[in-house]
Amino acid sequence: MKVSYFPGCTLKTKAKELDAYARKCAEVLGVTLEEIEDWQCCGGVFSTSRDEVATKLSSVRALKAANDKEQPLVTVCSACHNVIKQTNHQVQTDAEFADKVNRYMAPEAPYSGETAVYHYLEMLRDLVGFDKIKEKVVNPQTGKKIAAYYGCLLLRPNKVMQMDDPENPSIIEDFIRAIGAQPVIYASRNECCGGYVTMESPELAKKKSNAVTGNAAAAGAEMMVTACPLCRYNLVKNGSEIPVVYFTELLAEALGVKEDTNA
Amino acid sequence: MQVKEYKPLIVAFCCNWCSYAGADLAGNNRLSYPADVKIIRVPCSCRVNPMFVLRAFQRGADGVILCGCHPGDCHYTSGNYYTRRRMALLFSMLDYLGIEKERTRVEWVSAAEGAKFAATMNDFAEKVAALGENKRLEDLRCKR
Amino acid sequence: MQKITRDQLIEKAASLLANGTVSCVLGWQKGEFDYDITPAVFDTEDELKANFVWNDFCGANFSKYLVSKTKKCEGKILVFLKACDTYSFNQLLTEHRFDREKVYAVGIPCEGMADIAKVKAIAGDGISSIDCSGEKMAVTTIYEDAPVMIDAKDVLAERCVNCKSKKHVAYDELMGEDGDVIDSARFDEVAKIEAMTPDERFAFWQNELSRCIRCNACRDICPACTCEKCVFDNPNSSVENKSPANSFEEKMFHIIRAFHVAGRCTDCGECSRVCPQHIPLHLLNRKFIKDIDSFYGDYQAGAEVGSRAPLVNYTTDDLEPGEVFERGDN
Amino acid sequence: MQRIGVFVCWCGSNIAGTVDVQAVSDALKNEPGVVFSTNYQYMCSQAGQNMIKDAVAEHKLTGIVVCSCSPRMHEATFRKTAAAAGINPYMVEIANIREQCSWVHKDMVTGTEKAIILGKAAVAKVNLNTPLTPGESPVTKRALVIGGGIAGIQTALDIADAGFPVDIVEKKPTIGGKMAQLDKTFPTLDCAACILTPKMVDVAQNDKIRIFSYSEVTDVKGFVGNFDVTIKKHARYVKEDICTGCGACTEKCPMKKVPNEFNLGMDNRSAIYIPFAQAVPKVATIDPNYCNMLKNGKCGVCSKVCAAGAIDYKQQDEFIEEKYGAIVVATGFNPISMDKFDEFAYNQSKDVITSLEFERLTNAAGPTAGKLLRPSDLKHPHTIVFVQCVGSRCDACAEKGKEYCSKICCMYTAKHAMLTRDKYPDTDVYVFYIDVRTPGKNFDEFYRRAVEEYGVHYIKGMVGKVTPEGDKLKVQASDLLANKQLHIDADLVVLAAAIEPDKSARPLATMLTASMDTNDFFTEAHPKLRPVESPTAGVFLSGACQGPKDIPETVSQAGAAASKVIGLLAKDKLTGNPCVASSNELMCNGCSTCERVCPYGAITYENKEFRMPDRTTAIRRIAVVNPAVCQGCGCCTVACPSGAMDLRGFANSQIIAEVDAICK
Amino acid sequence: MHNKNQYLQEELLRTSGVNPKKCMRCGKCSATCPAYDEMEYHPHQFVNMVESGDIEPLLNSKSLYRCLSCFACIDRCPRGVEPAKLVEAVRLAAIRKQGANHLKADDVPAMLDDDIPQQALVSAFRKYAK
Repeated sequence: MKVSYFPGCTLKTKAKELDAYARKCAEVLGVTLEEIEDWQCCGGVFSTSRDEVATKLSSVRALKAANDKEQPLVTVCSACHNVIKQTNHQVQTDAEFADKVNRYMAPEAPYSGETAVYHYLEMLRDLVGFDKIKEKVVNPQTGKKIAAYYGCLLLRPNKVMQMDDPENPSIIEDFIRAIGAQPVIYASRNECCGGYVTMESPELAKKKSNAVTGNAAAAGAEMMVTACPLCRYNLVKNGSEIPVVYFTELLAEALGVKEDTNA
Repeated sequence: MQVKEYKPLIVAFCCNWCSYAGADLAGNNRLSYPADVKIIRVPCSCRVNPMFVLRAFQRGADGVILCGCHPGDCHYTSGNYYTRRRMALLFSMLDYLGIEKERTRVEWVSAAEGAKFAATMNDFAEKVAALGENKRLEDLRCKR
Repeated sequence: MQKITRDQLIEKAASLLANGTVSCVLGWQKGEFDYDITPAVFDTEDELKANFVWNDFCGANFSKYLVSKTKKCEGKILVFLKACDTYSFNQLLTEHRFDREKVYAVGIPCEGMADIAKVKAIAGDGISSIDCSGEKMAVTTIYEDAPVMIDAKDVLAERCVNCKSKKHVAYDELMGEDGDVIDSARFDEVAKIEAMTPDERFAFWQNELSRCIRCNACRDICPACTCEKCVFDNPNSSVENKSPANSFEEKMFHIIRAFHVAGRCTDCGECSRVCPQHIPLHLLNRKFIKDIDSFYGDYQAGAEVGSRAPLVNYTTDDLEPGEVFERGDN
Repeated sequence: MQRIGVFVCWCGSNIAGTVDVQAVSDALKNEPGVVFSTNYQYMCSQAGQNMIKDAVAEHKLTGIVVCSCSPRMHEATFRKTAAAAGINPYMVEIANIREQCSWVHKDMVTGTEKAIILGKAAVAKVNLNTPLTPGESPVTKRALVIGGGIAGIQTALDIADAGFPVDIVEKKPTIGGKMAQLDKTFPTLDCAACILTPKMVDVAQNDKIRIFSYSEVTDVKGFVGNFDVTIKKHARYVKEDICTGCGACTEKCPMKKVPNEFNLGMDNRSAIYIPFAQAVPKVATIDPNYCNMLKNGKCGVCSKVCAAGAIDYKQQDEFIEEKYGAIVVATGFNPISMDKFDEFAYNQSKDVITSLEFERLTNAAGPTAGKLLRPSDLKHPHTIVFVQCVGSRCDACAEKGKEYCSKICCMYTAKHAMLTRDKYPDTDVYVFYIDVRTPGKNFDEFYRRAVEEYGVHYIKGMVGKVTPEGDKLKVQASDLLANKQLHIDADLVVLAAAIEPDKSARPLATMLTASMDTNDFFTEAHPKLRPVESPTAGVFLSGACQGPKDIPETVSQAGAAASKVIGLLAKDKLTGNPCVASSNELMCNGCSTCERVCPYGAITYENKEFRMPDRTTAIRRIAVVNPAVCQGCGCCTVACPSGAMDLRGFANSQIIAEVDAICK
Repeated sequence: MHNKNQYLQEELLRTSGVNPKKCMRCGKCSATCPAYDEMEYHPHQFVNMVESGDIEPLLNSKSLYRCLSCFACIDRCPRGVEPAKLVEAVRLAAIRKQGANHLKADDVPAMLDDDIPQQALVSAFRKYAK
């Protein structure tokens, strides 16, 4: 299976390991990630304002590129996924916006939101299947008590993201089970860590991070997994009691390819 | 030259529960509309057979309008939904045969819409009058 | 030339008669001329061998005959159904017009039927015989010794040119291979008329319908017109009339006829086939079918037994009668 | 030929002001069939009516045309006049020359012209009128109540009290419904069981009432006064008539780990069980999903310990067919699922519960024997947070919850809060509300007492997130009046879940051809004037199946529904509307087209033998209209391809005669 | 009541797509807001104040820059009002004014550390500068 892949700028710099593990694991699972040519930064945050057009063009270009190859578009970074998926939804539902972006880009054929956008986790669940992952695990993470940290970007707004039940999600927990570990359910897994104000208001970011990690630790977690570089940075910087790792790293470990990965 | 003023003849089929009551309300409120409009009371708009519409045209009507309860408000729950389909097809067929489409109409008028009834009849009568006499679907034997 | 042969059909009918499956056979028989084929009931193999016909002129749709024949015949009737006939067959079953138990239906393939008017246009009048058994149709006239050879494709009836389905939707037994529903261009002609101005449309139909002699052939052949008493024969119906006394009555008859079968008409084309005045009556029926498909979603009468016809159905958000014109203008 | 009398009314100057009434009566005198024509100041007055009666006698009239106000006004009056004069009331037609003529046209000439035409149309119609007699149908003097909660119980008791037999069909093994699960009732705080169980016993002991428990309605045919209903009685594997309800089997049953639905799964019951001590009928039921004997044939303990020999592992579902004159729907409600609202952590913590679960926790017969202990560790909660409007009043675009107000939550929450503070004064109780809605007798007073006398903290605002951490529930909420975000460490969170109609309601509505709204509440025939009747004749509504209701309101509606049923069953015969459809069997094709458009299911088909012209006979399928069910819309008449179907009072020929008269 | 900010109000409602009239004043947005304590005006106040045309105080408030864009208020609002979209609309109205950028490039270096992901930087510029 071939899919279009949008790594995003953080995965090219501060979160290289997230990217490297994702590529390696995809290989093992029989998925070819074809990186989109000349992709540009998604901007890191989606503007809900209907008159913000130019800032969303990079996302539309990526979507269009995937559509031209008739492939689904896969992202690993939660923020890129959120921005691209919301942009796609706006193209689908806001005719004025769709018209404007098509005028800007002047493509041969207009883009109207045909591309299916998957987060890497959704790709594992819906395109690969957790059962297949289970089969491929050579190094089950048995005994590890792992707390899934969703944050906000994967789940919300639910009307658009449609990844999982926004208040009681299970996709990462199912992933944790698939690699042989034990998920720890805690209420703050879908609460915001304050990542977006880590520069603007470090105190607020700290307070929110600590609430999340504290809740996970209190629930008995030994480790947290996340898909978002900003969440991870924020949780770690603000002194999480327990380690915070990318889900792809754990997956690589379970699939037995962590050591060969050039991260 | 003396020309007799042309007065259209309009037959309005009104369902007993909504539109006939709406016509009564127009009367109660003294909302005038042309005397060219003559109302026939039917229990439900779905009682109106396409043959009645054709019969009216044959006998010299210049316009035929059906009025019933608003969709969803039918006294018999679903009658007007059938009316809607029947008349949509009939009107489309008349249009296909080259009969002026302004001569036929279906309008939903509730018992509370006296003003709408009068306004509808004024508008319809005006449109029909503008077309002049019904020539394309007339039966000369029946002409006054 | 038809793929299936007369002999195969006779053999099938004879064996079904012999083993008692059926007690009589509804089939085609030669009329005054070779192209003038009429329906007939056969009781024995001998009768079949003597008079049964199967060629490019066997257009007659037998479904309608089942309404009366099943009431009269003891035991089962064998009926041969072309793909288009099976739709009428199902539609009549939907309307409980005959007892399915009394029929043994054999689906037969059809390569399309010929239009005698088109044959005459090529071969001329005075046809004495037509032989459809070869690759080409051999038409002999009283004026020439050598037969005129005609390619069947060139004389295909309009309804067969625009054949909507080679798929049999009902049968007890199928001879030959079943075909598919065809994406035909049967609505093109309707669309052409729709595209005219109202005045042109009026003139077009005035010209066509004024030829009507009210022979009632269109009604009598129509498999949807099986009423115990037709409104046109009922003095209390207000539309009874015997002759098209004036232009209104021509139109009224045809509007009402088409409306009565709207949603039930399978578009078998028999009305136009039998019209002695060559009025394109199917264009009225197809207008309703086209409208129904576009207003309420695709519907093929007779495709399934028991389906709910569009005129006895509704949705709460159907389009308003006034909107049909807006659509037409676009 | 008819002998028609025409009576033109002046209506004072209402008609005579714009219409030359004399000209009208003169013009109509010459119409076919008219033998007498006159005009008078007020035709509807006693004198006017006497004039009609006299004319009928004098001119041997067979039909009457009154040119007057709208038939919606005085048609009934003139029909009575006709009947009094000895002619059939349906031989009267009204020409509406007031509302549709004199009041809308100002010019005397056009007004008079139109009045004459309308009069001619009426005359043309009367010429074709035939005397009509309303059909009659017998009434089966037995009522069916579907649902055995307080609504069904009250309706059944009231109907039985009037002397009519009633059957209650209840899908659970016992009647009692939601009210049996409640602890106390607002605003008086009587114990629910104390007021409900005597009524349940009354039902059991009333010889007019039969209870079909553990049963459901599977088919309804027929019409008002004459319903044929099929009831499926599920096998309970216990002979109801023999079981004494001693409970020995439930004690000895080795399978004790079945979630107890009566306590909403907060404790367990055995596989053979009696739902609760006061169950009616008090007989045991075997749960086939858990019974080892039924599942794999290994056990049989209950059969051994049953002294009465009531256990029957081979029992089968039973179908009962019964006739009823009236059907009352009392299918009740359920709290909605909390799955879509997990910001409140209902699925994550046992200590986040719904209000109905709270009822069980405080009930003496509940899982904690009435002590308020939280489910996770059975400790006494010291801080309780109540959240109102969970899933109620949601906008459709939020794609979860219900758009309506569930109506009962404000009051039961006040009750819970008050009772908690009363029993456990050391407990802090917070109630988060959007609005407190207390319209009802003594309701607001009750709520104020909770605040003022019992010290419940009512906070205007909403809870945004509940985070279970350690043994606490961290509640994050807003206090809109203080403009603060609150963080409360609670021990127990109680959610006032929205209520919705029971899932059985929709299939039932289909069977009954009764209509429902988009929320699956049954619709009433008229929201104000006929609130306990469904638009389908003979089907009545009781309780929360029609909309959210508290107990007092439910009981009132139950009584109202019962009185409507009694009114129906008290009649020996039902008189119908004579203007109904009928099919000419000689012309009928039996094609089923009419049946498909009939909204009332009034048309059936039968095979009938006909003599053919050639002296043979043939069986033909023909349509038969049930005049008691037909409401006279006429839809079938147009659908009928052959014109066999016609409508009495509005026949094809009559309408065409009107068209012709108008277009002449 | 005369509304002197009518033009701005219409602009905010149009760009955000929010209909504040749907709000039933339950306060769930503010109950769920993770940045509540840092805000002078809270999500429900944004909705109510924009509805009443009282927009100036919002334009000048630091609250605009405390919204985490976590969309919790959007998902949990029972009326589908979507307050965060309104907060963003007001924020854009503020920073789109000439020289009104809340985040200036010169201030950035002081905020950085070795590990900060690009995502934090680009999103801050998107949110706080034009």
